[in-house]
Amino acid sequence: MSVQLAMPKSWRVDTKPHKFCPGCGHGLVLKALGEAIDELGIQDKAVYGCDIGCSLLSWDFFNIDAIQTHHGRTTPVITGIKRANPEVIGIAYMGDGGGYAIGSQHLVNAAARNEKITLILVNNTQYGMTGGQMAPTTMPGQKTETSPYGRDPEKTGYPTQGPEMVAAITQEGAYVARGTVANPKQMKGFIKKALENQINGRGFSFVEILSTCPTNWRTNAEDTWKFLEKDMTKYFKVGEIKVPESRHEEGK
Amino acid sequence: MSVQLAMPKSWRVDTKPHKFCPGCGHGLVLKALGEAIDELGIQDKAVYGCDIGCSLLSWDFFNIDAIQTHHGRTTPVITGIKRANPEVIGIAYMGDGGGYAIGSQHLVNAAARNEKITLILVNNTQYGMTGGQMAPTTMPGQKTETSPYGRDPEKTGYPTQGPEMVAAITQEGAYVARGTVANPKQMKGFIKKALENQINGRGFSFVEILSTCPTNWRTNAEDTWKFLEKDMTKYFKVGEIKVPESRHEEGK
Amino acid sequence: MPEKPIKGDKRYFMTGNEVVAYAAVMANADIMYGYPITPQNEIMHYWTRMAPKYGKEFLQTEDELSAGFTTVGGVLAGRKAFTATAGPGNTLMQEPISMAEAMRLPIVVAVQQRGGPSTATVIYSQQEVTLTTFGGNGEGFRIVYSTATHQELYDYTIKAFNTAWKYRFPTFILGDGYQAKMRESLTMYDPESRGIELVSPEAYVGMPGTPGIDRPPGQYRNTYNVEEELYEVLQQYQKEYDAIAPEVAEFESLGAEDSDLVVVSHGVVSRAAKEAVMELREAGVKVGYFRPITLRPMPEKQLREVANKAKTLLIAESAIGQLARLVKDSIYGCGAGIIPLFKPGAGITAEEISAKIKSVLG
Amino acid sequence: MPEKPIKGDKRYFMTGNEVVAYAAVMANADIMYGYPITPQNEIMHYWTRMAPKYGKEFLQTEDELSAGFTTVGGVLAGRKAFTATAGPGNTLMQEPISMAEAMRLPIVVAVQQRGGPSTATVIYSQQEVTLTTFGGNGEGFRIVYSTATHQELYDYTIKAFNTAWKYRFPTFILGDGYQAKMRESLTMYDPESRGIELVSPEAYVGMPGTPGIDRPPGQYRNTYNVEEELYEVLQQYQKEYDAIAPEVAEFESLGAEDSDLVVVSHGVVSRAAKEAVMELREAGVKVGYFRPITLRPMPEKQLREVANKAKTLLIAESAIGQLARLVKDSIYGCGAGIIPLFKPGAGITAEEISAKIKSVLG
Amino acid sequence: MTYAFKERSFEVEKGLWAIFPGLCKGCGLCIQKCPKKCMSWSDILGVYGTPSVEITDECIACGICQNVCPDCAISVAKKKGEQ
Amino acid sequence: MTYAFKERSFEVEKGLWAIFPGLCKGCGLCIQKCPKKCMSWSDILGVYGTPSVEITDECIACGICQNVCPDCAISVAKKKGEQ
Amino acid sequence: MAKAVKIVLAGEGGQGVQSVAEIIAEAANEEGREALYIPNFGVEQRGGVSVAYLQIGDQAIGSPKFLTADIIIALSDRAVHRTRKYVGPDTVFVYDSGIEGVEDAIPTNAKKVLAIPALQVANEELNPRVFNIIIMGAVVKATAVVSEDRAKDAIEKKLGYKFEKNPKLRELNFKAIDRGAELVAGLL
Amino acid sequence: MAKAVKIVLAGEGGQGVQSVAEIIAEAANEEGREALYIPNFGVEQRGGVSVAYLQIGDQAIGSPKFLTADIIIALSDRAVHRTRKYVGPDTVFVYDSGIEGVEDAIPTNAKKVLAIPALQVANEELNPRVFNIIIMGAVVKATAVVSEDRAKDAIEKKLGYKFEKNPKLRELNFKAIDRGAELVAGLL
Ligand SMILES: Cc1ncc(C[n+]2csc(CCOP(=O)(O)OP(=O)(O)O)c2C)c(N)n1
Ligand SMILES: Cc1ncc(C[n+]2csc(CCOP(=O)(O)OP(=O)(O)O)c2C)c(N)n1
Ligand code: SF4
Ligand code: SF4
Ligand code: SF4
Ligand code: SF4
Ligand code: SF4
Ligand code: SF4
Ligand SMILES: [Mg+2]
Ligand SMILES: [Mg+2]
Repeated sequence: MSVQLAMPKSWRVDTKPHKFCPGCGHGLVLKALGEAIDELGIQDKAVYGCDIGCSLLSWDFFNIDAIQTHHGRTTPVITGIKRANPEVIGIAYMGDGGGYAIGSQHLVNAAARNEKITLILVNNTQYGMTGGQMAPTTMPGQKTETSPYGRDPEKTGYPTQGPEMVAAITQEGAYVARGTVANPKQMKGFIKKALENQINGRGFSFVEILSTCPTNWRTNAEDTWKFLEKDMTKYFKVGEIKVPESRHEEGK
Repeated sequence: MSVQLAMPKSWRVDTKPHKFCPGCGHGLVLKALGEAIDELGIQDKAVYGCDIGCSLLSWDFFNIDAIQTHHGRTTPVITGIKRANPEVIGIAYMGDGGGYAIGSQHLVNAAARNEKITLILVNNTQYGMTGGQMAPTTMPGQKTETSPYGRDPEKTGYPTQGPEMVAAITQEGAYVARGTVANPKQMKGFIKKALENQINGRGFSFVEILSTCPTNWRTNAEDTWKFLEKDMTKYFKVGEIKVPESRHEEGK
Repeated sequence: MPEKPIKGDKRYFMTGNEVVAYAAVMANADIMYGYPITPQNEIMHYWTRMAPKYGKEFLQTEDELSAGFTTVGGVLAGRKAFTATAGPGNTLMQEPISMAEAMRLPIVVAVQQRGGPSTATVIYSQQEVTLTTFGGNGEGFRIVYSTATHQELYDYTIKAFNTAWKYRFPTFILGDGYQAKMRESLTMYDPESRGIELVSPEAYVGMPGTPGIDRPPGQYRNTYNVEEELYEVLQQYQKEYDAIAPEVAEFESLGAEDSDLVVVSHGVVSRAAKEAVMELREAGVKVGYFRPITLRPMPEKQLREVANKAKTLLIAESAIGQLARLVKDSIYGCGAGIIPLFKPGAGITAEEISAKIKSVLG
Repeated sequence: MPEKPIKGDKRYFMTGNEVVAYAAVMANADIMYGYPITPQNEIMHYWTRMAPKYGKEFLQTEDELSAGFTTVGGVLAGRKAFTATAGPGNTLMQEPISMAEAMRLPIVVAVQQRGGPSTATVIYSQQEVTLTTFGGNGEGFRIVYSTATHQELYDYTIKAFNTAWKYRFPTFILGDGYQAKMRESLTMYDPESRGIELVSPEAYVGMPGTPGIDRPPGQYRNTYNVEEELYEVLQQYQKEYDAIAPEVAEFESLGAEDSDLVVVSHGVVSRAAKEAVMELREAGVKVGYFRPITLRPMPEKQLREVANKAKTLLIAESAIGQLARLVKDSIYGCGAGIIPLFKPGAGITAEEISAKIKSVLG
Repeated sequence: MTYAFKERSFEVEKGLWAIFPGLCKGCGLCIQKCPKKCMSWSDILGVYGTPSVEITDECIACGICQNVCPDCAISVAKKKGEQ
Repeated sequence: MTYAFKERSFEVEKGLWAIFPGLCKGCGLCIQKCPKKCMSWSDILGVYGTPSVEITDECIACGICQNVCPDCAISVAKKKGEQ
Repeated sequence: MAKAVKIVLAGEGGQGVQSVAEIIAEAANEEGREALYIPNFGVEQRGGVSVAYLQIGDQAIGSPKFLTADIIIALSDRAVHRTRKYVGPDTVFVYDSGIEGVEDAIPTNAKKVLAIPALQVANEELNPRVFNIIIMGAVVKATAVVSEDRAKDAIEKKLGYKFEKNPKLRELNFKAIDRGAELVAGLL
Repeated sequence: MAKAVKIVLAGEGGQGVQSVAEIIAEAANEEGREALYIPNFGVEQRGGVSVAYLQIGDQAIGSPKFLTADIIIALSDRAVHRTRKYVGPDTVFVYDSGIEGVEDAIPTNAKKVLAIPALQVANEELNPRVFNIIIMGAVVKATAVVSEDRAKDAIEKKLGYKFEKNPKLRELNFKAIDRGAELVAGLL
């Protein structure tokens, strides 16, 4: 009996250790994604796009064709690829800033058009790459570089409910879920379903993942888990929000 | 007994007849808005912003300070004004293209931040100003200049459910409704509530109005009403979707 | 293989936007991504009408950022992808174009210039020259064809796809609202029947085989960690750009060798310039005409020759010196003096150029 | 009235981003709108830290388009509003800036240049010169101060608000990632204690009284129906811009009157140029130094004087000829030859400039 | 003053009805919505040179036409006691 | 090959546990999640020069630490029959 | 080099000046001549004056717009105001005699000013719908850019499918061409 | 014109080179000298080498970065590789003698190459936490850009609040400065 590296087959070993910080949730999300790709056997068909944000650090992460795009623009790049070559499995990977702030027009319109792509959005409640500014997902009272006295919901609102918003504009065929790196197995399940939904040609698939950023949260391991599991879940409900079988109820 | 011009007091008579086409619903929306402003007595405090789109034709429509902005950018301009001078009543007026396509990041983020402004969005199911291209709101099967064989929901999705989306990301304090120029009284009521919500400092207020574009629909009066009242309401449900008293249910 | 709309050579009378749509089909473009803006809309209108018949795809995006980035995606997928825009749309398009510029992606963009700055007019101008040649936070590693006639719109739209895929620089057809909306005659043809070989696109992603097993993965980035890395890449681009520039640069010239005064103009204004110059030459006045067809790269060598012989260059453009800056950059050190005829956002007629020439010549 | 962070003159040692934040507070800026991007982030960080204490407002927007357009809104409301950006953010910012340019709105923008094109590097460059001076679909009716030291970052940030509100052109402080992130000393002061009067802003909308009753409504547009309307407006802008240009233009020069070779550079590169020139002059080599502080408008008259006397201008910049194009545009027809020292996206040291000068002088 | 619009008024049993041809663009939206079907095209041309509208005595001064006119070209005043 | 990571393996009753210090960034996430609290910092340094982790015999080879390691620095193999 | 004939046609939205210009341009093109037709288009055009610029000649046409027209046809009061600026000493300025209140706006620097009763002829003799075809006849006659027969061919090409169903329509349109031509024939 | 002293400090993320550079720069500034300190910063920096560029002189400093340093301190193997390029014939290259496997990377064109056992001294004599203060002492001694006393003042300013609670810490830090200085004193 011997021990092997427990890395997804689709990871590029020669670019590991990866470039994320110690304890960064991006690594966990990409592990789940890698496993999902392995299990679905789509390493040859997948095309991976990463955003600007810490996700850019993953441009050479997988043994998969990949493109590092602009901040917020991974959705249109992957959409463009998928429209031009429907054979590929398009995966757009981004942060909460990229998806809910600068790229939100792409997110909501790709969702409304039911683009047959899979979006994975990492919610770490702030802008990691630029050093920890407020994001649409920042928690009330949370201190960031641009909310140094804590986010005041009176002045800047409550954390964006991304999957709920996406669910409200997608029609049948869409898959929408929120996972967390605290539950790797469930997270992998959601990601896998989101990919399967694309493979089956059903429609837009969106998974938000609650993730960690010890660097900008300035937390040790204990507090990292605590913030993720206790604080974030107060505002962000983990689970499936829309599955392809369900119909779009609102507004019809 | 004599007859007076039945124009809202806040309209600028010297710029009438206005520049909208014969039968254009913009005129009806702006009549309702004018009446609401009159009734609330806020002509001195209102600041009106119009988008690029046919709404731009209203830049000198009212006896109200006004700014004609860029396509999709009326939301941030009015947000900027309101943030800098909270005394004003900021009104952002735009089309479905401006609000749901190119300006959708501003719409959803202003909504999420609960900006204390009032947005009125005219849904005429296409891009009026540029000559009738497909919009996010174009109906399935509807022929436009860029969907010459009819919009195919398989390829480009179903009409965007704007108010439903906005409702999904706003928290308490927001007001969200959908009116129609076919029901001027109700429409005025919605607009008035949306303005009152701002006056009361509650939060983001959003009213979508189903409107007519005989020019690009290429309809006569009869068919104009029919398309508005029969076809559009199949996809767009008229009514109040969120009122300030209600709480945000989803995702909490 | 779906058939093509144009078989033999045939004369047509149509709008410039229609011409661009036909030319794109004939260049074997696969997919157009776009967002409406006047005066380019009809390119999309005609393309969407033709698309099903000729096996083409179309996607209307939510804005020009998306139109540009989906076009980038189309190119990455190995398809001939293009978009069209104007004015404020062109301003926004610079973000995706800067990505294409950084990564040498052969996107093709048709620009129909309108009045600026800001929304200004939907009509006409030549005010998007700086934007199209050097827009974004980069160094303008692009190729820009400024057309003057419908014939050229057709010829250069076809050429643009070849240039883009051959050299892998973003390539532009720079027209304007006049060209977009006016009707005039041109001859359309099947480029292959004229021996014009259409360069085949190649995929950057989604190639056959499993990455890491059958082949290395196709992985691309536009971000560098240290200055030196970027500096090296840009030096390489500059070298390659400079090397192809003489081969890519095009111009039109008329009596410029032997004239004291040469009118320099581009695009639709050059029609007026040509008319004025030809008329005056017929009347025995020695004036010349020079027109860069590529604004990026400029036909530097030829322009310098002209500027070394002529006493005066009269630069006529529907902008405030955007062409003039490119010209001065090219001919710095030459002897010719420069006289401007700048009408930002407004057309220039042969009569005006003629009058200006006469006033200069005294 | 909340108190101010700086009372008398005092020496500080801090980063450039911190300096800009302080200067904006001292210039009586009311509100900052912004979107994070390296290397300008700390301007926002310091501003948000100081804001509650000094009665200032801040809004983090969803992107740079929104940051620019909310800034436009802030100015329309009659507040001193500003934003800061860099790189791809600056590319996006051109859309709102083009609206401000079209409507003469005195927005103030701090740009900390980073490597380009595209995302490139977050570090440093001078590659946003064309973008900042002439970006968008317009004619560059803007004022751009290119700073070289922390002292200047402070002085010109304060000045920018005055210039903007006095002349009503969008005004820029053009720094770079080095200036943003490095620490050096400077003296901060209360501008009013030095007799610098701070121009008061005025509201465009939301003034007292009821429009149509007590006063005409304040109504503004940037769209024109016919070419002639636009042409007229732009001619007027051009006239006004040309008229104020000599008053606004600034430069720094050293031994440029009597030298055969003059180094022309701007921003942080000019520190290296100055060091090199001073050293060589001490060693008896006759070289000069000229530095435009305003890149828009250029100090044309002074630069022409230099270029008429000097044999050679050595243009050094961390970009491929972006400054050089502005220089050639200004001095076309002058006798000086031009030698480039272009390092796109990379720093230039005194040693390099010195070596280049020596190689040119032979 | 460019905004002194000339009115054509009609007195009917229930009230006063007026059209301002200088504002009427001839869209016909009003005609479609009149519950009494008492509106028709007029020989008097509107602002765009298209026919404006007029009414017959059947009008009940309900004001619907006024409400749906996007150009405020119609004014209806109910007689007292008709509310 | 840069990617031949050296392992440190520990055999425990229920299986084999291994750490690859060349991948471990010392974040400590694993330590927090170990249900047996049997993990601790090691003297062997990880890739960033910070301590890597190791275990005691109490480890039950449950694999949780492997699952929560963002860097795939831990591999756990349950012995046969332990599933 | 024979200069192209420069024509400006202007009217209200519904008056069909753009189709007149387009049909003439196409007729000229069919004859192998060079034609360039450009409409005005603008943002606030809804309800604005519609202007067509047309040039026809034997060599490639220069600038799409021009400072001075050879002939201008203005069909409404606003059209008269809008097109005055294209008048030069060689310009023939034609307007509909039914336009009221434009006395002061009629250019005084034109070579010739013609008031033609096209609207009246349309309404009284023919049919309001062929008003623009009468105008077309007048333009064709006044400029000779294409022969009247070619003009009729062009109409046939454009509306043939309608004529087939209703041959009276053909007659009406051709009549309109002829009457339009007559209206100016006497005056030139 | 006396040239500024140019210093490059490089190490791994946690080694504190940026704070060393910043404290020295501030100390020099307090002495009324001109100092310019710029950190490296980059996108892929997470886990990358941290480099500090520091210049101190008596006149305004020129370019923030430079081609050749007067002194380089490299604290890890990657730091040695990263900083080699700043070596010139007048450069003193200092590295920690505990770094393994860099024999081939040590520059051969430097004026002087010094291997100092800073890490060892920290771990064995003092405390691993003052490793960077030892380095600071070495830099101050080797460059004389500020006096050792000023350096101590600067540390006092920065960490005084901690020293008050625990005066032993002050002693430890000052000791580290002295030991750092000693490490190079013998070698220069
Ligand atoms: C147009 C543009 N604006 C701003 C930036 C700067 N920027 C880079 S990453 C980033 C935020 C990233 O945050 P997020 O998307 O949440 O990803 P994370 O790093 O947190 O994973 C920003 C604002 C940019 N690169 N481009
Ligand atoms: C950046 C930019 N892109 C495109 C346009 C062109 N444009 C002007 S209006 C418009 C669409 C307007 O449609 P909508 O917002 O629905 O308003 P409507 O005219 O239908 O009332 C477009 C695409 C523009 N002005 N600016
Ligand atoms: S900054 Fe935060 S999100 Fe980015 S790599 Fe580090 S831990 Fe992860
Ligand atoms: S085009 Fe449509 S929306 Fe625009 S003014 Fe005309 S009718 Fe109204
Ligand atoms: S008032 Fe009522 S009844 Fe009278 S015309 Fe109008 S809609 Fe008809
Ligand atoms: S609705 Fe108004 S504009 Fe339309 S026809 Fe009736 S009166 Fe005229
Ligand atoms: S396998 Fe389970 S018990 Fe063993 S160390 Fe890991 S988490 Fe702890
Ligand atoms: S979770 Fe992984 S990287 Fe973090 S300490 Fe444990 S083994 Fe090391
Ligand atoms: Mg984030
Ligand atoms: Mg619309």
